[in-house]
Amino acid sequence: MAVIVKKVELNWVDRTYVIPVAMGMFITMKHFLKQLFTRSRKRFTVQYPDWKREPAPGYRGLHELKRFEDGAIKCVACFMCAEACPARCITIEADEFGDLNRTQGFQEKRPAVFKIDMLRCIYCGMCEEACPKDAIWLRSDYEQASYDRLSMQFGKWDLMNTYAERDGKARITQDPTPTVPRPPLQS
Amino acid sequence: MSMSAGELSAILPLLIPALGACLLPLAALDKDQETVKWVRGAMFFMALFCLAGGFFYVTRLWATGAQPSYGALHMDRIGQYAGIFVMVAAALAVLQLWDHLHQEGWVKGETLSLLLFSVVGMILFASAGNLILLFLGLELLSVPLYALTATVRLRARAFEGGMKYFLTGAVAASCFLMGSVLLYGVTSSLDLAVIGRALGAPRPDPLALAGAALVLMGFLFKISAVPFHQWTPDVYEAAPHPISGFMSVATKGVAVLAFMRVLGAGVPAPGSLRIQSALAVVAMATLILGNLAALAQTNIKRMLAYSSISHAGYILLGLVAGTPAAYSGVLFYLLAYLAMNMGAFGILTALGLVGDRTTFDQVKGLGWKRPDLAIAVTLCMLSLAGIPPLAGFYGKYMIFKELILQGHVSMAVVGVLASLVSVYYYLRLPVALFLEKPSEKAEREAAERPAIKAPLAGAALLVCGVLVVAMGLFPGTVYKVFALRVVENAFHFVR
Amino acid sequence: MQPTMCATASILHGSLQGYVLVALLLFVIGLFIVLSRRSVLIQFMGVELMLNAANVALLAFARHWNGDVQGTVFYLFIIAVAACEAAVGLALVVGLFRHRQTTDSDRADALKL
Amino acid sequence: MELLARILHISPQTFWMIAKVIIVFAGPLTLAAILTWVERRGSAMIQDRIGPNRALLFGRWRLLGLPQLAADGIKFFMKEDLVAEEANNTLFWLAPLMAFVPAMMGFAVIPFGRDFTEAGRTYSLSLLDPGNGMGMLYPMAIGAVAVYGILTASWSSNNKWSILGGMRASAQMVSYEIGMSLAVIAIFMTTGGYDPHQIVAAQAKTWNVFPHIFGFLVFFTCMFAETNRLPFDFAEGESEIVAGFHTEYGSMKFALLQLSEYVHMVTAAALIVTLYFGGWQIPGMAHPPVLLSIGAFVVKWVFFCWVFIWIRWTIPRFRFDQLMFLGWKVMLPLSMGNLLVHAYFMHRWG
Amino acid sequence: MFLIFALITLLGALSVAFQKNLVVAGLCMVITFFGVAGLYLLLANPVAAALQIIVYSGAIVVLLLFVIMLLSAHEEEDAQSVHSVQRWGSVAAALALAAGVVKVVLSSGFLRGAASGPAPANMNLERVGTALFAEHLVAFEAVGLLLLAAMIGAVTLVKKDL
Amino acid sequence: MITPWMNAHLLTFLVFAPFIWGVLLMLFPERQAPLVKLLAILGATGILAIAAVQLLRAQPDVLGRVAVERFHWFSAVGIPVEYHLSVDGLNIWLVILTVFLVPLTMLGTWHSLSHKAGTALALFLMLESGMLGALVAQDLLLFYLFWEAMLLPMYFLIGVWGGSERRYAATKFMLFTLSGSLLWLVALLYMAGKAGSFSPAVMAQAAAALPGSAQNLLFLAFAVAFAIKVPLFPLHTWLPDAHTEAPTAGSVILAGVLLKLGSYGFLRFAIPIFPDAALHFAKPMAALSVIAIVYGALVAMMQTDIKKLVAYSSVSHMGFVMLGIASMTLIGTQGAMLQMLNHGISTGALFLLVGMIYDRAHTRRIADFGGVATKMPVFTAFFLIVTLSSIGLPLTNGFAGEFLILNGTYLSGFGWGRAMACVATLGVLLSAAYMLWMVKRVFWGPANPDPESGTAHLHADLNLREIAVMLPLVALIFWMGIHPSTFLAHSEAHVARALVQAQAPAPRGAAVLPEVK
Repeated sequence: MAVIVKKVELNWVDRTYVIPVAMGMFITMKHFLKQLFTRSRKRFTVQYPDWKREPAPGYRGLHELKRFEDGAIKCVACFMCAEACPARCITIEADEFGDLNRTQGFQEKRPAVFKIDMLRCIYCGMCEEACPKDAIWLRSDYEQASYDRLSMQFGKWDLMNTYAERDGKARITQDPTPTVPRPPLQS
Repeated sequence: MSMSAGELSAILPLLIPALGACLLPLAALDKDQETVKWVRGAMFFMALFCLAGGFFYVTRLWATGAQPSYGALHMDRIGQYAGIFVMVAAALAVLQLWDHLHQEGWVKGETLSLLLFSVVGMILFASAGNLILLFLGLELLSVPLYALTATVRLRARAFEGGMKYFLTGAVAASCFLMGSVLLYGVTSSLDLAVIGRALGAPRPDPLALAGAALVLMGFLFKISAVPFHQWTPDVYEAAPHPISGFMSVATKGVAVLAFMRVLGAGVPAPGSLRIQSALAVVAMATLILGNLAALAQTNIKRMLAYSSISHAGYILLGLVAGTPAAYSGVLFYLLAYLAMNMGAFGILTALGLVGDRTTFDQVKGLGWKRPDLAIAVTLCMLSLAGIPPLAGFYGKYMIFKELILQGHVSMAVVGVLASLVSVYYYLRLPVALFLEKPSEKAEREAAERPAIKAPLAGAALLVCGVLVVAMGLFPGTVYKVFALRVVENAFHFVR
Repeated sequence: MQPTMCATASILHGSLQGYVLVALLLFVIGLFIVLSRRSVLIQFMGVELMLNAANVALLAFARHWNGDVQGTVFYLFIIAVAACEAAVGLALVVGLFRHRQTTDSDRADALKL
Repeated sequence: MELLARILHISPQTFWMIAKVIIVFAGPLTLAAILTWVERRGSAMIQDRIGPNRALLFGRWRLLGLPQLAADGIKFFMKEDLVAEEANNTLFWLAPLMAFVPAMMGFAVIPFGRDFTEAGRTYSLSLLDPGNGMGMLYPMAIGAVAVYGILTASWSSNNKWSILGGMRASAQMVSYEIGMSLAVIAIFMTTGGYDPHQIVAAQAKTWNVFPHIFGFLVFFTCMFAETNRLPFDFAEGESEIVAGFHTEYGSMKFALLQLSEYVHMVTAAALIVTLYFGGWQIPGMAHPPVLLSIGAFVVKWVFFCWVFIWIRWTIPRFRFDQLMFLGWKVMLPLSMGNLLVHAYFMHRWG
Repeated sequence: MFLIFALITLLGALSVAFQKNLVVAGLCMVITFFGVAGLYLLLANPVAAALQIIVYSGAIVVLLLFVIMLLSAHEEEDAQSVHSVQRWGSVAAALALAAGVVKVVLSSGFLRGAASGPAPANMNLERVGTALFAEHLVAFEAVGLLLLAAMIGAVTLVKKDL
Repeated sequence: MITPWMNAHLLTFLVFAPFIWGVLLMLFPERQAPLVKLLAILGATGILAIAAVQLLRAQPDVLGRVAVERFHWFSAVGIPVEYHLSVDGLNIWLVILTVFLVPLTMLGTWHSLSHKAGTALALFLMLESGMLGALVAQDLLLFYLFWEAMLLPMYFLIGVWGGSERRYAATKFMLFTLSGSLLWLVALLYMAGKAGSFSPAVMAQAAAALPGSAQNLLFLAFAVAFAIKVPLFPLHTWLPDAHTEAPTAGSVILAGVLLKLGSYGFLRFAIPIFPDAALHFAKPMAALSVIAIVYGALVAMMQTDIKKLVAYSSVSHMGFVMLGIASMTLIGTQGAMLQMLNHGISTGALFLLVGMIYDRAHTRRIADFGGVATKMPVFTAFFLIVTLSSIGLPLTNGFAGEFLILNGTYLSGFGWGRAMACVATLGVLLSAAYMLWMVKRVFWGPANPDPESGTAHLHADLNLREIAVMLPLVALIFWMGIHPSTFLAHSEAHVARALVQAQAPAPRGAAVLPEVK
């Protein structure tokens, strides 16, 4: 969908810049004066910590690592997200659990470590796009700030638990034994 | 604030080329100058027209004998002589440039403009009566030349030569400036005459001597005398041929004229005696080194550059002799030098030697193809070598004779031996032109290249040849009409 | 001994001698830069220093001659000339660099005997 | 004055000098600091926002967001001082100073009030007394040097964007200085002198802005270029070159760089007022009281500071070629024309 | 004061001479120019001092630094061959010259006899301007031509599509 | 209308007509070479006719001059330079010799100039101009100008139309000659400064006032320049190269006229201006001449190339000329005058003959020939006559000149004069040896059997044109041998005058002035 940009031809009055600038200044002054005599509560500004806006549905906030109903992580440590990440902020260490193969369908791996460096992350959503298991989602949480760098390193449990409360799930701190059969891999 | 007629007439010879120099870039703004021939033609015509205007104006001044001045600008005989000299050289250079630039494929009006600026600077330099104007003239003549050296940007060596010229030239200009400041400091005046008188004092201050030495350095650089000559071959090689010719002729000539004015301003006295002996040493070194180095060259332009260094030596010898007669001899020499050196450089363009292909190998056997040009350049070369009865001989004759009369026989002997050496390398060009067969490679290349047409450069070269012969046949007239009048009218110390 | 001491003292206190000495030393340093450095740009700076040295001497002399205004006028012209030289010189440096990718004057050696 | 001096056991001149130094340094600096707040608040209002209002004084008073100033200051002091590994350390440290000091120095010649005489002594209200021979050349010289702060900062960061910013800044400064100087020279010409005091005194009847309207336009525009303010902030044009010359800067060094820009702005405003708007003159009052004259100056001065901010939030940044076009092909001819026209009229009637 | 400014000037110049880095050398030039401007102030010539800063520091060195940055030639290139002869030769020559300069200055009777007369009034623009346009009009015009020539020259040399 | 003008400006016409004619000839295109040759010969013959008729018919004035032109030319740097030409007894025969040799040479070398004949002939005519100018110039600067102007055409004649080593030979010729003349120029200018004039007479007065050592130095500067041209013994090395490499015409003119200018310079300028110094140096000069005679002859004997042999014989013969001059006696000097003409005729003829055989055989090596007489009897006859003249057989011109010279040397004032005369006589013997030996090897005996040899290529004897060239030369050889006083009569007074100046301080020499008639 190409946008056709029309080249603006300036006439000589415009090219002196003086009158257009004066007009522009007049406009800005109008805004200024209007704001000057408007009470701050009536302005458009959302006064953030006090008021918060619900992000739009497509908003890409903090990641969540999805889990199955039995609480086991959906991620299969395929490294696709890590590869896709332009900021190289995802660190994964895979963990094999072959003996549970039958209950797990064909899944053989899960992340032992899944770490996102939130100082690096640019919230582009590429990991979400890349994930074959829909295991990683970018959701609405945008308030991540901390006083040190270390606490911006989000680990596997942080990522799984961030939205737990909001979604009504339990916080977990270790991989549960899978009980529910997994859907087979699409070829 | 209006100008009197005299003041106007003093400044007009500068004004006409200056006007042309300012207007030419406007003509050059036309983007079609590469493609449309008449635009180019108009630019060149304009440059020639300005030069001709200036020339006729100055010659009229010369004929009437008026010597107007405007402030510190003295359009006296020296200035007028410089005007005639420079404008003729520039006109010849413009004619050659037309062909040369077309051969190089780099026809730009700015080149002409810079040339005209340089012309203005040169006349200013030679007619300056105080240190400020002298310095400004020096800069106004050199700054465009720095740019002109590198003007054909397609050539790889152009910028290198320009850079070298610039650095050395700027250092020399700084030295000149420092010297003039010291002179100003000691005498509290910028006027050359006052300074000259002060320097003539029986025991000049060491500071004044240092200043004089520094100023001398500046001049010697422009004359390209020996310790300050290293730039010459490189720059001449890098510059477009006509510009090299113009530089070698006009810069040197004007520097000599200005130097004569400075020397002439001071009555010869102990101070100037030291300058004379310093000059003598420099002249000797210049002669010897210039000639010997020229022997070793394989490139015509470099050979001509060293030859121009050696000619600086002859001219300096004339200044060493230091009498009015010697000065007039130098002035004659300059005229001869103008004709013969412009001709010598002209052959390069006339034969269409583009870029760096200016070695002797490139011209082998070409003489039989263009005998008229070759004969003209042979005459110029023989004249450069000082073989009678061509113009160059009389210049040397006058200088040597004054030198001998002043008792500097040994210097004359060295000069004569130097010119003997010079015969060898000057003959190399006629030898290559006539006596040698072109190498097969050169013939093949010549067959591949389109035929070279250089009518204007050829005409300029022929004019030079005719001038060389004419000055050889009527040296007395030329001497009387040009050289002698300067000395009679401009120097007040004629004895 | 005494005159030398005297001279030293007057130089240190900024007599004309002192200014001229500073100017000439500056000049020598500029010359030294041009001679010893290889980068064209630094050599260029050396040239500017030399011009400046001339300026210092010039104004010192002008002051010595009872604030002679000619000196300042000359100074103005010198500044203009320095600007011109800067323009052309730097243009040459840029052009040279385009051709040869260096500003080292030792490497600009295509033109030799 | 005498009295105060006697109390402090110093001569009145020394006292007055000290006082002036304090005033001259404190005044612009304070104003610059306040301007950072004004800029934020003003821009917010122009863009229909509120602007900073979170910092509370003692956790209670909001004061229209003014405590943000203090908070910022404290933050700058507390932040980690990062120096890029490949940066030239010394110059990296020096650069903010080199930017800041000339910015502060420029104000020294501005007369910010009427001269007054007390006990036979004339006290002039500018740091450098009139007749020092530098006059208006002084701020121009200082302005010319200001670019070194930016250049040094940009180069010493050893960052591509920074160097680009520095190059743009240098080209821009050099280009606009010419038009500016020519505009100012026209004023020198009509005034018959170039001392700021003289210039202000000559505006008793008419402010220079009326005869010199084109010169004013040029000078005004050039001031934006010289202060690196929008629409000419090419040294830091963040849409193209990140943050330009101060990309690598943080903490107090960044603060200094930022502050120097504001100080520049303050000085520029003072210059505009002095040159074109009659300085401390009040229309219709031949000899205003000293304090009133100071007041008049301050009012004009603050107004022009505001104009700087106002324009910043009105006009988008130029493109670099437009900048050069404007500088060389509009401003320069305009100021030259201005000069010539004035010269002609002076020749005709003056 | 003289001593301070003189030292600033000379040390600045010396550091230009020995500075490897082109940009730093340029900044040292600025320091030198400030020293020189200070000397001009001491010489009762504030006009010259201001112009020194405006033109040299404000224009020429800025242009120089601009070119240095443009060419990204920040460091002087290493010598191709050992130029110790040239290097030490120039050092020796410079030292000899400096010694000569000192000798000339000390031996100059003119300088020694130069008593510092009554301090003349500050140079100001009026006097300079009068002299400039009355006596030196030709020179002024020549400088105009020179500037134009330099401009045309520079444009000729580097404009891309001339 | 043309006659009065011609009478007034005869010398100018003589000097410049060949030059202008040459320039005009250059304008013809290359393909019209025969026409150009014809025109050149006609022009040169016309000049010969005019010169011979006008000069020999004119009545000499008080100073013995038959034609004079004199006016002020220019005065650069304060010293007037005169345009002063005259023909008197000293140079009349040399002038006629010059104009005589040029058309003959052109005719004789009709076929040998294969390429660019027009240019070559033009240069030839220009050379004639230069030589005539130098011969008739009476102002020293003017003389110097013509002296140098001769160089260039010769340089190009050798350089362009010469043999394989032509560039080397041409450059050597140029540099040798120039090095002498430039130093001479310094001395000349010095003298001019002292005298305030370039007139030899004035200069002589000024020279007399100089101290002896200065005179000696100046004379040396003059003498070296002339001696190089002659060439005197240690300075002769350019000559064999130049002769060998030059085309035939060049060799003829070089030997016939150019060398004479050196000895003429001695007689005309060096000795009259510095008589004392000349006397002072007479003995070393004579010694060098004797060495040249013997050395030239010995070296000639060793040559394998006919032309080189003739060239070295030139050295030997010019040594006789110099010996005659150095003897400082009237009789010796008169002999030298005659010997100059002799050498011009006979060596010129020899070179022409060598050229003729070279055109046929394309070789000049003596070993390549043998038995030429059987194939070319007419040629052999001419060659023999000229050889005998060169050896100095009585009744040929060589005898008269050499006899007078040896006589003069024997009578000369300085010590060792008789010994020198004896040694020089040895030179005559040696010349007979080398010439006859060469003749024997080339002409007599059986024909060279080698089919590649020079003799094998000789198909035709001399044609009419060549005979026409040789006949006048042979006639002259006999005329000069039988009645030399035709030629001596003109010069006697002048030589005497020149020598009286030299002899005046030395009455010892004056005493031995014999009467010739």
